[in-house]
Amino acid sequence: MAWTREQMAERAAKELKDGFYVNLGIGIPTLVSNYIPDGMTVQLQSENGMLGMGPFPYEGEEDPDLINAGKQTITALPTTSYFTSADSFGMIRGGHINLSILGAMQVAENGDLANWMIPGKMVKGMGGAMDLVAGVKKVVVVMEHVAKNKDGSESAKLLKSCDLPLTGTRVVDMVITDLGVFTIDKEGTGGMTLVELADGVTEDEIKGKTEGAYTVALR
Amino acid sequence: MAWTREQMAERAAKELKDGFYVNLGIGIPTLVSNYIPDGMTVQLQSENGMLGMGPFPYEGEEDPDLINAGKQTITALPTTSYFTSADSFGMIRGGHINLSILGAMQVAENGDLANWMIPGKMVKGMGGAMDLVAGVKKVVVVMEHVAKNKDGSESAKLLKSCDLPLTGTRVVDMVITDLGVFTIDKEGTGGMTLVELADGVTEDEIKGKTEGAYTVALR
Amino acid sequence: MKKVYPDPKASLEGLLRDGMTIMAGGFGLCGIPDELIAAIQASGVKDLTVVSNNAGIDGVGLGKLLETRQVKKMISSYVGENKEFARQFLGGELEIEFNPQGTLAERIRAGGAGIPAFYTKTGYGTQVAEGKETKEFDGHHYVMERGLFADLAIVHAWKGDTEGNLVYRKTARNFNPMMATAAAVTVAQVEQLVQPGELDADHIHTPGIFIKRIIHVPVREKRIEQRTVRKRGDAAAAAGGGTH
Amino acid sequence: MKKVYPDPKASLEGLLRDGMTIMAGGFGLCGIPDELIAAIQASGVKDLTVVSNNAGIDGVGLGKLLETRQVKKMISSYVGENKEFARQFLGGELEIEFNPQGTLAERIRAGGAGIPAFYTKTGYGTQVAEGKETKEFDGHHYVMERGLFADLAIVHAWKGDTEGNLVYRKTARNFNPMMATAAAVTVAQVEQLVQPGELDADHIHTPGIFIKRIIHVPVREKRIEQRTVRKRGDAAAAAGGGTH
Repeated sequence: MAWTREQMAERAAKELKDGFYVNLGIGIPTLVSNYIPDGMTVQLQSENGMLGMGPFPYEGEEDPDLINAGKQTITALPTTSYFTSADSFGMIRGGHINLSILGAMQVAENGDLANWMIPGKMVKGMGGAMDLVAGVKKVVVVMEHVAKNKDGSESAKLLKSCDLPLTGTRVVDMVITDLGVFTIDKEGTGGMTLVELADGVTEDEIKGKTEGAYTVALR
Repeated sequence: MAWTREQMAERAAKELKDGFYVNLGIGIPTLVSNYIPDGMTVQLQSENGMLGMGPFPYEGEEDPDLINAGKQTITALPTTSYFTSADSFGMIRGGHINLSILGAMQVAENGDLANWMIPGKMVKGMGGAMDLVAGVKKVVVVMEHVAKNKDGSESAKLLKSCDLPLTGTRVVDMVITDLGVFTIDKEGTGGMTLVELADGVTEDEIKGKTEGAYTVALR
Repeated sequence: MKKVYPDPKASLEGLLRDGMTIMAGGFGLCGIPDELIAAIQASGVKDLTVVSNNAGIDGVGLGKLLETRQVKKMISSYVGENKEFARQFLGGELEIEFNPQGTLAERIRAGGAGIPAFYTKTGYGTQVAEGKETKEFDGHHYVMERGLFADLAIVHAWKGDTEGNLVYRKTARNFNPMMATAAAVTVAQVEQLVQPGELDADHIHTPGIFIKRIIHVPVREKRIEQRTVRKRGDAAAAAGGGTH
Repeated sequence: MKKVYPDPKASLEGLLRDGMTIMAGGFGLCGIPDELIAAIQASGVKDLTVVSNNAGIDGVGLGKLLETRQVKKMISSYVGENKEFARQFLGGELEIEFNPQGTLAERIRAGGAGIPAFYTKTGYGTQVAEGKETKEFDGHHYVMERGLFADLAIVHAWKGDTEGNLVYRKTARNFNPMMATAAAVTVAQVEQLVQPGELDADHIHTPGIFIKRIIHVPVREKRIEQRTVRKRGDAAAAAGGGTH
């Protein structure tokens, strides 16, 4: 038993607040927009130069001039505004975005994040990830608790320190995995704390699959 | 005999070229726009956020939202664009303006310029002058050759070195006074050169009224 | 999240405190948030540091806050048009930090864009560079200038929607868009308040994310500082210049 | 001063030379100056350093220049969509300098605005900061990044007038406006070429001063990289995100 991708997205959506401006990464984070509570206003930012992202277009209504940062066709809303990439990252780096939800390969107990390259593999680039984690007020990582290796073994992703090249140092505030939720005191000395267990998951299971140190304060 | 204000402006206008983007300071420089040759296209920039300045409005057609950097009511042209002060000075500092024509209190033989404050007097501020002289490709000063003091005496304004606080160091390319025209090799070691005499002005008269060193190469 | 407030006083509720730093948009009297300035005056808040290109004229714009001595320090590029300003400054009652206009604009943009410092040629070798770090790049000398960030920014726009998206008009844009990005809270006054969707998304100057509160101000006569005109039939008429 | 040229080839006449640096606007295939890229390909100019957020896809956009091996080095933030790119890169035929997307955008803006360097938090403590100066401001650590300036910039806009004033459409704006400011010469291709006065002066994104040459490109089918749609009647449909 553990959370599904949809349940992880639903859990991440609980970090949204009314009036928030939010940037969602590719994959599970994208699904978070399906769980915005009714009556709550959240504007989604797309770092290629748009605030107020709407849903995917109906078939036949795709506009090549209207894409998101994943290069997918999307739509606008009445609240939408467009701007340059420089202004978009000014918004991001300047701390104006309330929340960034993104995926990760590794997270360290101090909030270090690795999610852009694996040495020896073809490197595609960091895109906007380094700016987002450096600039956005609150950074939430949504990822599988462990990595499945080709030989069937598992590797911890919540580590003492990342061994992959970093995307940012001391940048992650919260990690939501299929097994539970951790907070990280990224600017202080409080370290990592396990605060929630997914349905049917035990503290022991998490203990066995987590390399980084953490305290437990379930709420 | 010497040049009038209008003749100084007319002389300064000879520095214009077709397609130039130009910033004009207050006073005599403003008059330069009256001498743009027919058939030559010159766009005037106003550093408060406008490119393509038109003439003053007809009486009764003044628009409080449309002023120049001297805070005077002006008009727009079909080519006009508006932008922020940051973008305006990006344009200036980035070297995109071809020519700046402005007044001065003192100019030194190496191109140093003083035109923003007199110690002991009320200081109003430098406005955009420091950015203009630092950023614009070619800087032309238009000024009286000497300053008239209250006691009737005269003080040189073309000096070995400025004693007033500087607006910029090694920034002036050309000085047009009522007595003649000087060029300054601001980035090299060529110093200041007298290249033109105003109507009826002699080299001797200029020699007596100029403190800075210069060579003579009339053309 | 309701961003629309009924009037200037309500829109500043809870935001003002003595000693704070306020950015105020406008160039001369063009595009100044005059109604919000009046509300700040009425609040009595004092010891303010005010970032604004100019200081208004006597009794108009920031001149209002000078009259009541609510300003401790100005960060400006040009303050020539204000007798009360001159009196307080010469009397040592008012502190002023002069910034070159482009440096001021860029410092504000940097503050809003998460850039703590940048280098500029402007002011190198002058009083402006005194006490600042300098650095050589490719054989040229530059001064390091810091980003500016305020507790509160007040801006004036032509149109705004209830989401806070703003559009400015002509040269009334000036410092307003950068200031909107460079404060913990930005309050906007707009001449026309419209519904989302009424502004063209390609032509919004300030995205709503930067605006926390917005008020509609009634249309009133805007002040002109230097009324310059030409007579009908004038062939040539100089376009004015200036460096203020 | 005539800025309008009859076609892409004519608009690049005299501007191309081996080893030069070219900035190319666009994000993915959105807002790319594809006709100008095709003309650069046809010119045969080689050993190019190309600054562009992405590298196109095989045979489209900058993919064209990769096919013909005219590119020596890319400065980009993400290059994931191009097999030929991967082949040349893994074979050591192509050099790549990865910049975080926001750092890339800001470096270009800085280059155009006369700012030789600035500080950003982005990338501090990562590979991106290696070999770069760092500095502490108010207890936080920042990396110094340099402005970028190219020999030539090519941009795509929706509308342009004969003075060179440009207006972009939706997310096709992206890197185009900054690049237009950050090169010795900028050439723009526009979908609609209009006369001065037809564009609203308050809503011009790129003032004509930045554009030296302009061409009208015929309307053609624009390519879509990731066609994502919802079926009519779908209640909830995720808005896509991403960090490329």
